Amino acid sequence: MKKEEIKVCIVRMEGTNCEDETERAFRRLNVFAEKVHLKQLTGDSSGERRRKLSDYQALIIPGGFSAGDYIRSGAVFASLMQSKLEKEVREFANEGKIIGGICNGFQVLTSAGLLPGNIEAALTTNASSKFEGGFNYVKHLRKTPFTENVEIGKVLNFAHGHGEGRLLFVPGKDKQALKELQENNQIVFRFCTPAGEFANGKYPFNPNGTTFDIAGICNLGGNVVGWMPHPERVQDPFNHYDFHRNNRASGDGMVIFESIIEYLQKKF
Amino acid sequence: MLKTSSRDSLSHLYRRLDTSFPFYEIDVRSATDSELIQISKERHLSLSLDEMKRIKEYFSRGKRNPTDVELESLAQSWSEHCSYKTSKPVMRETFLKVKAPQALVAVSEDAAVVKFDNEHSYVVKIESHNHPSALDPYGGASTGIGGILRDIMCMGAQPIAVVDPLFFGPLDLKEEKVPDGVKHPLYLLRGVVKGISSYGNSVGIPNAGGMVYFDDSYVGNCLVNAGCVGIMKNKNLVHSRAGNAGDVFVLVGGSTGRDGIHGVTFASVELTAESDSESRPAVQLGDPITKEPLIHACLEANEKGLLTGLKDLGGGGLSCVVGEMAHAANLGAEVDLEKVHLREHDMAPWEIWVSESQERMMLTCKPENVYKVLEIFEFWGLPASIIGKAVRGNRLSIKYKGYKIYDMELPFIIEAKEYKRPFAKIPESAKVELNVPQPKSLENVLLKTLGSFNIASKEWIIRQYDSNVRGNTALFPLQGKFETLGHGDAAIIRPVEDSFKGLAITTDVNPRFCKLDPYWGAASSVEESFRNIVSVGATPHTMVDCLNFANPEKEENMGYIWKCCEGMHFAAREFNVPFVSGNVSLYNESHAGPILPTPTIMTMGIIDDVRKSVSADVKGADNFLYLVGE
Amino acid sequence: MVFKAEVRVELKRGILDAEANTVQNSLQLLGFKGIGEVKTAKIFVIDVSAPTKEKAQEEVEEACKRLLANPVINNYSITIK
Amino acid sequence: MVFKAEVRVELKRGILDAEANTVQNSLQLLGFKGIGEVKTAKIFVIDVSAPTKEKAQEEVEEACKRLLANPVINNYSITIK
Ligand SMILES: Nc1ncnc2c1ncn2[C@@H]1O[C@H](COP(=O)(O)OP(=O)(O)O)[C@@H](O)[C@H]1O
Repeated sequence: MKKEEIKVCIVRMEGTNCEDETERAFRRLNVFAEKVHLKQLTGDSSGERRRKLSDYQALIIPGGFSAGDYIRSGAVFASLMQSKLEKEVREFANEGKIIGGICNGFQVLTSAGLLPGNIEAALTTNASSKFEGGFNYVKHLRKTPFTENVEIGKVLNFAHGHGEGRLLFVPGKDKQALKELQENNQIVFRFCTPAGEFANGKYPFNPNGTTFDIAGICNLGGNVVGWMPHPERVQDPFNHYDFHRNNRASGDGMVIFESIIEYLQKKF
Repeated sequence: MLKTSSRDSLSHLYRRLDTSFPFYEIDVRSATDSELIQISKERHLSLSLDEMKRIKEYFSRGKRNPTDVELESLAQSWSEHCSYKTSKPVMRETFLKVKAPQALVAVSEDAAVVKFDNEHSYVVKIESHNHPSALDPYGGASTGIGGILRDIMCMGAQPIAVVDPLFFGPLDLKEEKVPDGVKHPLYLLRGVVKGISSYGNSVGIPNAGGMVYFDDSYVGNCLVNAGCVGIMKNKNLVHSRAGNAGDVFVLVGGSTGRDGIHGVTFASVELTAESDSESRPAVQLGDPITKEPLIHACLEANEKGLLTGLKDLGGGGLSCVVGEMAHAANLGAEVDLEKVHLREHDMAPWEIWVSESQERMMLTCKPENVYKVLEIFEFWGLPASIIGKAVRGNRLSIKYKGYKIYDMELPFIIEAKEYKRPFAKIPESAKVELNVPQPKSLENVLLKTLGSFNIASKEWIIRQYDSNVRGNTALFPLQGKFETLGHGDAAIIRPVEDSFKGLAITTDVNPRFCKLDPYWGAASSVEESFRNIVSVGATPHTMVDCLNFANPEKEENMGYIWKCCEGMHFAAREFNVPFVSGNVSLYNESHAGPILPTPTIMTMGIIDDVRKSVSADVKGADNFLYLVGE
Repeated sequence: MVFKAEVRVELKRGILDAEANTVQNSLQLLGFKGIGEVKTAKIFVIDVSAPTKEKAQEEVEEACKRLLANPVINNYSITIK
Repeated sequence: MVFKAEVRVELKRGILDAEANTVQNSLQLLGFKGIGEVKTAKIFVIDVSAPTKEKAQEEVEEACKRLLANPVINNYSITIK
């Protein structure tokens, strides 16, 4: 499809707060991305505001604190989405359209059981029990529609800010779960040092204590992807903490959005 | 709220009216002076005898007695916090003399509006939330952030950064040394940081800096200041006043409950050992998940040109906002208090009128636009109630369940008397001869210095704040190599997309200097903030200030206020950088003593191209180091 | 009839309770010598109108499954009064 | 001896319980018709070594005052097992 035909849906609800910069990333690439409240998709809003999920090719759940992250991060969003939009979301994914979750969006997709999809997993309170904000490095391990244009093994510098980013599996079955995830090649990003060595759980390289330094994963099909770091916060070189010492042509985050667009153009 | 014991002693002055709800008339006309004082004390009105007598006079002229709603409302409007009765004359004669031609709105509304580029302005304000934070650090600090965000929003601006200058007792204070009724500095600081981070991060406004300062004088009375900057298109400027007669008042956002009652009168008295239990209602918790959509909804309604006025509900709640919005427009108002959406249903009318529940805004619009406005709030899942309208004249009248419970002239309510308080002369300069012997091991001195609370890294705090959300952070507060990040001098935000122009933000004050020499201490606080701004490659543009001082009724404290303000004036005038807004917090002392004079300065700088900024870290071996200045 | 349901949500054994650890460390730092292991739990007290106690239990059970507890990390229990 | 103390911390009446409101709204949105008012509470289960039950109670009482609860906004209760 042509670039002008692409429609990206950025879904939000009360407490989502990264939708503006996420939308801006698409706008810079001249692609139509619309910020849509969950209730505009579920039919719980009036005529003019109503939207249909099937009109879009990409669904992005941005970062923030949906519903205050009360109960658990992403729980309310996930539960509402599952109960009111399950069929539409399932069809969306089955058609090979793409779903991405950034930070809180990753928490939503995991809480909804869409990620990893084949294994039970949860994102829980950081090992420090505190909100962790700052910059991190991740190593790219698997190509997905969101990372098409990133070479395998490439190290990217992203920002992060979250209180619940530690990926866990059901206690007792965790070794098996991790093995499966690796065998199915579902780990997209792992936290690493600036030089590209895996963090090995070491703070601040692994900021939240997540299992096996996992920062992002995908489903078996690779078209549903979630990750904790925020690419949309590093769109320009000057967004990086180290831009005075490191010359970049563009912010490390843009490659994610470029990948999405290229993928959709090829696929549909 | 009356305690039974006190009601007995004054019972002859309270007349319960024959209504289905609690409603009293207070017989000030026949009250003696000592009874007037007692009324003020027992109802926590914090009104002086002079003020009580003014009330007595006003109602004697009208040949009736005030209702509890009216009396409570006057206490709110005349509180130091809402009226600046002590500090206004001082500020006017000192630093406010430096005019601000770059500002569209300065020192008159909720926040200052300053030209940024041809189409945009930045909006800035700083406030204190000291007393509530001392009682409940988490709730106090988070509602402090909530309040400052509302001040920015209500001009029509999108908040883009917050800052949080904090002042606490030493973290290693021995438990035995913590005075009664006071919490340990470590408990307070942790709670405050958690409150600020959980609120600011949830709403999604980056934290651009602040400061943490430790001194024994803050043990009994910590200081929590919060500043915020926003950005808006000039054409979206909306004022904190009603539009025209006939315009409708719509109360939007959170519901009204009993929390925060008497917050402002409480902010105007010293903390005592009993404050903890006595002042219970003054504490509120914030709700960032109402605030986040509230920002969207208010800005959307304003963007669509539907609003004629917008103001936040802060200190004094409804009692301050309705009167001020009408009075600023030279109008009166009629209110139907029953229409206010409540959280607790058995509230007395006076409680509804002065409650300081969080996350509420008041807007006015033309009657024909009301439904468009209500639709927007409904979409964002926020309650909105039409509670009254602006009318010609200068009276504010309120009815509740069919009864008229309030009817006064706005000029009387709002124009609080100013005080020229006596002040003591502070010795010109308390120059101390320092005689420090050369230490044997400089290494030990260095380690000790680096380990002191005021010098040590604040990274553990900074990392709990989100500094990158909104994707416009152009100079991160932590700078250097990844493994050894340290604090920079100021952060930079790039507020307008498609432009490289940036806003540098910093806060500063050196309270110990201000104690030793208030004039030069305050002047040097301004100058230090300028050095911070210049260090990142920006030019100082405007300042806002938060004057945190002890009880102004003591002459020495008043002397410090004067001297600090004069020092600020000197620096502002010589650099020609104006103060455009600010806030005053007095009575910062406890039975453990007064705080150090703390005039917090928040400075905004402009940098034409954020890509040309400078970070603090040395970039490589063999770089030259230069020491410049005197 | 209106029943009061009390839902208690805890972390499963084997899952790091980061908050509890922070509380434990802080108490020990504050000089509480006798404090050992700490665990946390979350309570939701919910008014449920239902024809019978069993129906109320079912309704809350369902609420736990769909929102209040995450089976991967949580155990929960319900008491109806 | 090691006692198990259970501390329950709640918000005082009149203090906004934003989490409880969110739970209530969400459950209603999810179609749970019978759900009425919701309140939340926090539980700390603490191992305390102390010579007697009374001493354990005192120690935990003190911990509540200094860290776990804030009398300005919270009520708390302690059960020792
Ligand atoms: N220390 C100060 N320096 C400069 N301006 C001040 C100072 N204190 C108060 N002001 C100005 O007085 C006006 C009223 O302030 P304030 O009552 O704090 O606003 P609100 O309570 O509505 O937030 C504002 O314009 C504020 O900027």
